[in-house]
Amino acid sequence: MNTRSARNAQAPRRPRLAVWKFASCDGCQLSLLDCEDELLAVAEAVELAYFPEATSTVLPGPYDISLVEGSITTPHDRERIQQVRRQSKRLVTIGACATSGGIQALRNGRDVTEFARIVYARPEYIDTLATSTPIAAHVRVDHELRGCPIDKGQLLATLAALLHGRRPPLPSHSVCEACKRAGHVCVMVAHGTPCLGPVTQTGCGALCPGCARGCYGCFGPKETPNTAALSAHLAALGMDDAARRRLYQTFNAGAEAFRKAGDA
Amino acid sequence: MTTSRTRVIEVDTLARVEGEGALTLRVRGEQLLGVEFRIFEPPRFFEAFLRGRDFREVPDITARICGICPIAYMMGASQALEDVCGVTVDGTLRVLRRLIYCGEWIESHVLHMFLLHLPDFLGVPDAVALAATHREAVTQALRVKKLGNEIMRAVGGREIHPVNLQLGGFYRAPERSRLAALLPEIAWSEAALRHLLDVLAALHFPAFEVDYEFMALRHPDEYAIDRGEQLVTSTGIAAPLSGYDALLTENHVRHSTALQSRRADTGTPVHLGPLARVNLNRAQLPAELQVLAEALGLPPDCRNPFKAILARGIEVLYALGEARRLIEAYREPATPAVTVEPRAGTGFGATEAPRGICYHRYAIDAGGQVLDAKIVAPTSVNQRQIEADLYRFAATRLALPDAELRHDCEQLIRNYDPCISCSTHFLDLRIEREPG
Amino acid sequence: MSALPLPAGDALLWRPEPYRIERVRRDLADTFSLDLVPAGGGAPLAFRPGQFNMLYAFGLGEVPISISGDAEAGGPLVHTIRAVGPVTEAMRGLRAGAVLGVRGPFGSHWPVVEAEGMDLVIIAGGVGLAPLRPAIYYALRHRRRFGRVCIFYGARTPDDLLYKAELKRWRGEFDLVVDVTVDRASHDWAGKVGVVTRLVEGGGYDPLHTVALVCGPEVMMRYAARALLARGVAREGIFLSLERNMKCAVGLCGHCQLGPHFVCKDGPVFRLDQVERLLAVDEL
Amino acid sequence: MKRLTLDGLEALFAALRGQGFELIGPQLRDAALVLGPLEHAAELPVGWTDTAQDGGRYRLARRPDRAHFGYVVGPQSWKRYLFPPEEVLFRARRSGEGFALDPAEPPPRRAFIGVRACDLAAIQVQDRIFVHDPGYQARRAAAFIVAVNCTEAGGTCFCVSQDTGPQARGGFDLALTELCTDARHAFVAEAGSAAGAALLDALPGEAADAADLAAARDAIAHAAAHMGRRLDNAGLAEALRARLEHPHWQQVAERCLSCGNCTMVCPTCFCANVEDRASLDGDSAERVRSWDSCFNLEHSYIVGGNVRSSGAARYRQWLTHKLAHWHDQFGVSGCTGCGRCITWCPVGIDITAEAAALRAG
Ligand SMILES: Cc1cc2nc3c(=O)[nH]c(=O)nc-3n(C[C@H](O)[C@H](O)[C@H](O)COP(=O)(O)OP(=O)(O)OC[C@H]3O[C@@H](n4cnc5c(N)ncnc54)[C@H](O)[C@@H]3O)c2cc1C
Ligand code: SF4
Ligand code: SF4
Ligand code: SF4
Repeated sequence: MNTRSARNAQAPRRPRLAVWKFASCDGCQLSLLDCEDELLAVAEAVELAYFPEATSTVLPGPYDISLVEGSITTPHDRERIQQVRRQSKRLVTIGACATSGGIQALRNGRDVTEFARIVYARPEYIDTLATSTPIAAHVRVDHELRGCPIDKGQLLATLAALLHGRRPPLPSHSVCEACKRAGHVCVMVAHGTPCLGPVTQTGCGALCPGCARGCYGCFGPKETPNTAALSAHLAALGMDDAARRRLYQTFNAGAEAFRKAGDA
Repeated sequence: MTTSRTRVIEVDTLARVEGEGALTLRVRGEQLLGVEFRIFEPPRFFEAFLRGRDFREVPDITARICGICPIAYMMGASQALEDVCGVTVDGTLRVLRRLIYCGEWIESHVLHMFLLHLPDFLGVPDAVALAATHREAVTQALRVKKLGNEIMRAVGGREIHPVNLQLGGFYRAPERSRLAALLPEIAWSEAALRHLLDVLAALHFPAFEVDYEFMALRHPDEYAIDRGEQLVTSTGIAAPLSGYDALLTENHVRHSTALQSRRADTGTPVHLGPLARVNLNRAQLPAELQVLAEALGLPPDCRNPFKAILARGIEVLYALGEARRLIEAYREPATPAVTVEPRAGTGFGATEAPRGICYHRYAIDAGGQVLDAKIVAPTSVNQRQIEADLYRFAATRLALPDAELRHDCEQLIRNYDPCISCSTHFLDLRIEREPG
Repeated sequence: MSALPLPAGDALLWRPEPYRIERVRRDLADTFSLDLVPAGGGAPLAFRPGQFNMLYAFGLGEVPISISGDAEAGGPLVHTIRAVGPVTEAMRGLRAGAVLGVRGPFGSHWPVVEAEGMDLVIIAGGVGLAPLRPAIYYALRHRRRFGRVCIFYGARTPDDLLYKAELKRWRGEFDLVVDVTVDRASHDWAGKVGVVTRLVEGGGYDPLHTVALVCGPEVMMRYAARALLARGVAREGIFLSLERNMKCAVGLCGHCQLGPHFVCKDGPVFRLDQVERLLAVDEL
Repeated sequence: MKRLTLDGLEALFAALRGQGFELIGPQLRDAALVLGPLEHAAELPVGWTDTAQDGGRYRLARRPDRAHFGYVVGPQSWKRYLFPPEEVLFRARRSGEGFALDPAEPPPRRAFIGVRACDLAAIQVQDRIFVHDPGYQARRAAAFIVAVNCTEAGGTCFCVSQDTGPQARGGFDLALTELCTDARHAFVAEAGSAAGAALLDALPGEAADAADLAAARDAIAHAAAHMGRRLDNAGLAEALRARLEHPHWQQVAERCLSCGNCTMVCPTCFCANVEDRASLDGDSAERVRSWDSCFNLEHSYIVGGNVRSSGAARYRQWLTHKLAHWHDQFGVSGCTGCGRCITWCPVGIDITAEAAALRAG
């Protein structure tokens, strides 16, 4: 307690950072704790006002920056995100769950009526919604960090940008460009391996092609993704409809462009 | 429910655990009426949507069960599916698997020991506050943690949800030079950790012992991490992996969204994790670490759950040494993976996640489509043990003011490093299994 | 090893020079002017009306901003900036004494010297008056070298009119036509309401001997050009200042291309016939 | 002209290393030929070829011989080294109210081994673009260029149409033509600069004789005669300028992924993003330039909207820039006929085919 008030005294007007969790695996907020070299500097630059995974300190809002992990899957969470928004000056969603509903959005394809009927037959589970939806489907979001999980470089750059009033550097073009900048050999052209890179948003550092495998789309759709053209090419590479559906519909199954491309 | 004489102590959101949980103690006078350790992690239905997926996709999907220990889920799933297909990954590829698992142990254990658990012992809210008084220790711990992540990145491509793992091995075998470059940092970390362990040994551990039934994986030749051949318990049980379901059953309690496991026959809880491993597989630790454990205050058959932090420390030291040995032995393999052809059947896989046994069972058809999946996270096994511990522990300290009692109970829960985000499966699993 | 010789000064191509803010003027709620002088002393760089600088807010970013002061006064560099995004927002927060980086001046200029002997029609929309002000200063300074000089200025509302005091002063000049209009009037607005392109019909200039300088939103410029042409002003006498994304200002980043042109170095000021066809093509 | 043996080639490598150059050349990685540091001639893709290139398809194959340069171009060009994918333009620190820039760092001295005629032409194109760019010019001045004349052509090559190859015509320090037959394995070497001549003088080897020169000529002619693609440039620029609103742009847009691969692999494309970054405490900052692409929505961002939001507009920008507006801007075509954009387009969109379709339409 002493240390905390000492911290407050020395820099009373540090921006307050809050980290919120909804349905997720915790990996994205762990990314912040994975910034081993910068963690203490971050903790000096901001006041960790609410971050249960890391601290038992709870300071009241409003919060200058809220990082929101996870998707909305329960009625309770649907209410809670409204409160979070009300208390947050800047709300930044982190990760595929928060930005597109995450892998748990695979439930969304089910027959909702059937699903609901079963849910109501089991009152103890009435707490679960039939869909997993992104945060932006519920409240206004200021910035989105994509990825399953997010890239910690993007996280740090975004925090630094928000602290200093810079535009967060979150480009929306393809993974291919990062792949080429990194000097990887295109797995699709050189090996005939299916790759979602051309329709997936950059940010990961083209990790999959770097390991000689095709991109599996964990950063979600890029701006204006031409999935129809890619799907035609995937078919030419020998991929059947079911495999294509699964390829698009895994980590960002709830992202409109990928959902449609899978269902097409 | 609350009468004037009933105290209700609530911890709405448990801090410094991965995922979301809560705790309720109901106390009347000097009498403990009830303990509820709740997990309200929203259900995510992994086992349901794994059905119909291609078996090759399973490791990447199960990784997403938990961002804290994705390797455990990827590796358990891989081994279970390889088991179905009659493939064993050996030689250099096995070396890489064990190596990346060591990375996960180092990262996860150090995170828990120094960033999440140590603050409890020292009465501060978090590692940042800790850094105000123990800056050196915190920075050193962060550096060791970083090494764990670097090992995972070097082998897996990234630390959280690595992209380079697949059935049969890897997509690309790391270059030897890249791994060898980690050796100096491993040496530094081993030395640093020994000092840090001294700090931990000097902590005050509440006098509290429980007659646990410990359970761990056992491998005939080594301290089980990424693989084991038997499930063993401190009561003398030794069963094959396929015997898991007969050994432990799960049931759903109203107050938690995670299933709780207990012994199928007796209904009693088991204790998984570092303390269980160090107790059960102690003989497979290098002699020097056995001596060190004793010296630190971790005698054989230690039953004080608060000393799990010491067991983690010993395991990190072990994982560092193991990583060093594995890297020194590493030669780039001819191919990064062995071929795994699908065949119909059921397979079992289990690994020692940082928090304890993580069990997988899959049935697939001849085309490789997943028919059924069962995944048991260590936290859902420990959950019942945690409640039992709380019951006993809290009962002895009811005289304490609420704040202190709450703190002590939270600390007790954190002994288990509960990773709630991974408590994957839920009673309404069957709902998802309905054709939709 | 057959590299071309590096022209003198190129070593500084990317490196901003520190300039100190000598004075800040709050022009409008979201618009302000900065007077800049070299932080290390010496004279501010020379420029020609219509040129722009890249202004750098330390660590935040760099944005193209036209020079809005008098090219011949030899005083500080004046920039008039509307806060629309992070960098310009940050600049709005700066006070006198703060330091900005400056690279420039860049780009083509208004043909004020070439226009001598002609009637001069200046058409501005919104903050587009800023890049035109140096041209106005030139015309005022050398008033006798021009025929009729008309300033047509439009803004969304009376509150969005830039340089109000100066406008008033210019309007007082007997040999200047200053005509101002707003899209939406407030209750105390006694002036004209309507789009600025309508003003082109008045002013009494001789279309056959007129040079028109136009700056404002791209649609407004297209309409203004059409109106000028309709009045009989020659294509070769109409000049527009364009805006495109710019990351370098020296033709290296590729962002500002409009067909064959780099707006940063071939523009921003173009003669209508250079760009007319290109501007008519959607999304070029 | 000198005839070098394999030992002579190795001696060339050694001599360049001895002069302090880092050698960069083609090598095998992940089933493709990429550029990277190398020390010895044996690290070249000896006995490999990559001429089987087509739209969206690249496959390596074994050659029957031990040719050291028996391939064409892989995904990477020398642009990587002269105009790198990411480059710090300056570093700065806050000082008082203002800031101070750190001095620029000297460029690395590199020898480029195996520069093909099309890529040599591309370097000359970028020389015109970056004529005032200090970083580029410094790296360019520090580079030693060993060109290699093509004796075979790839499936997507069309340097003959672009009049850039297959023979290197100037702009190199040394140029090699590999002669690899059952009878002999030699390299005909020609100096293109004083530095190249001095180096060549010091290498072991005999003067090339008439037979050598004839064999080299024939081998290059063989490549010229086997171009995988062609592009008819006559009147093309005018035709494109007149077809800015042609329906074919939309037709391409239906296939184009706007993934930007074509612009990344193109040795002349120069679009760049410039980004200012700063440390968490805001006390130090840097400006970073990185490869950008006209296929990106953000490329044409201005306050109020993106100028080119449709895929059709973006493809049109690229193609008309390459083949028409480049002439207006730099006096040359933006395309040297290397074929990379065809091969490395994931869906195989072919600049020669699209240009032909537009001209015909
Ligand atoms: C020649 C010229 C002269 C100008 N003169 C003036 C003037 O005198 N006064 C004035 O007020 N304005 C002027 N402008 C406009 C001014 O440059 C912009 O308003 C300014 O760049 C906005 O910067 P910002 O950071 O505040 O806003 P932002 O909109 O955030 O722009 C910041 C920078 O980032 C880039 N950027 C922003 N968002 C994106 C994105 N989504 N994708 C890619 N890049 C992005 C922009 O290109 C810009 O360089 C002029 C523009 C030009 C081209
Ligand atoms: S490997 Fe994938 S991401 Fe990389 S260039 Fe090819 S298609 Fe794009
Ligand atoms: S446009 Fe295509 S063929 Fe032409 S130089 Fe660029 S990459 Fe090579
Ligand atoms: S032409 Fe091909 S490489 Fe270029 S952006 Fe379109 S799809 Fe990508």
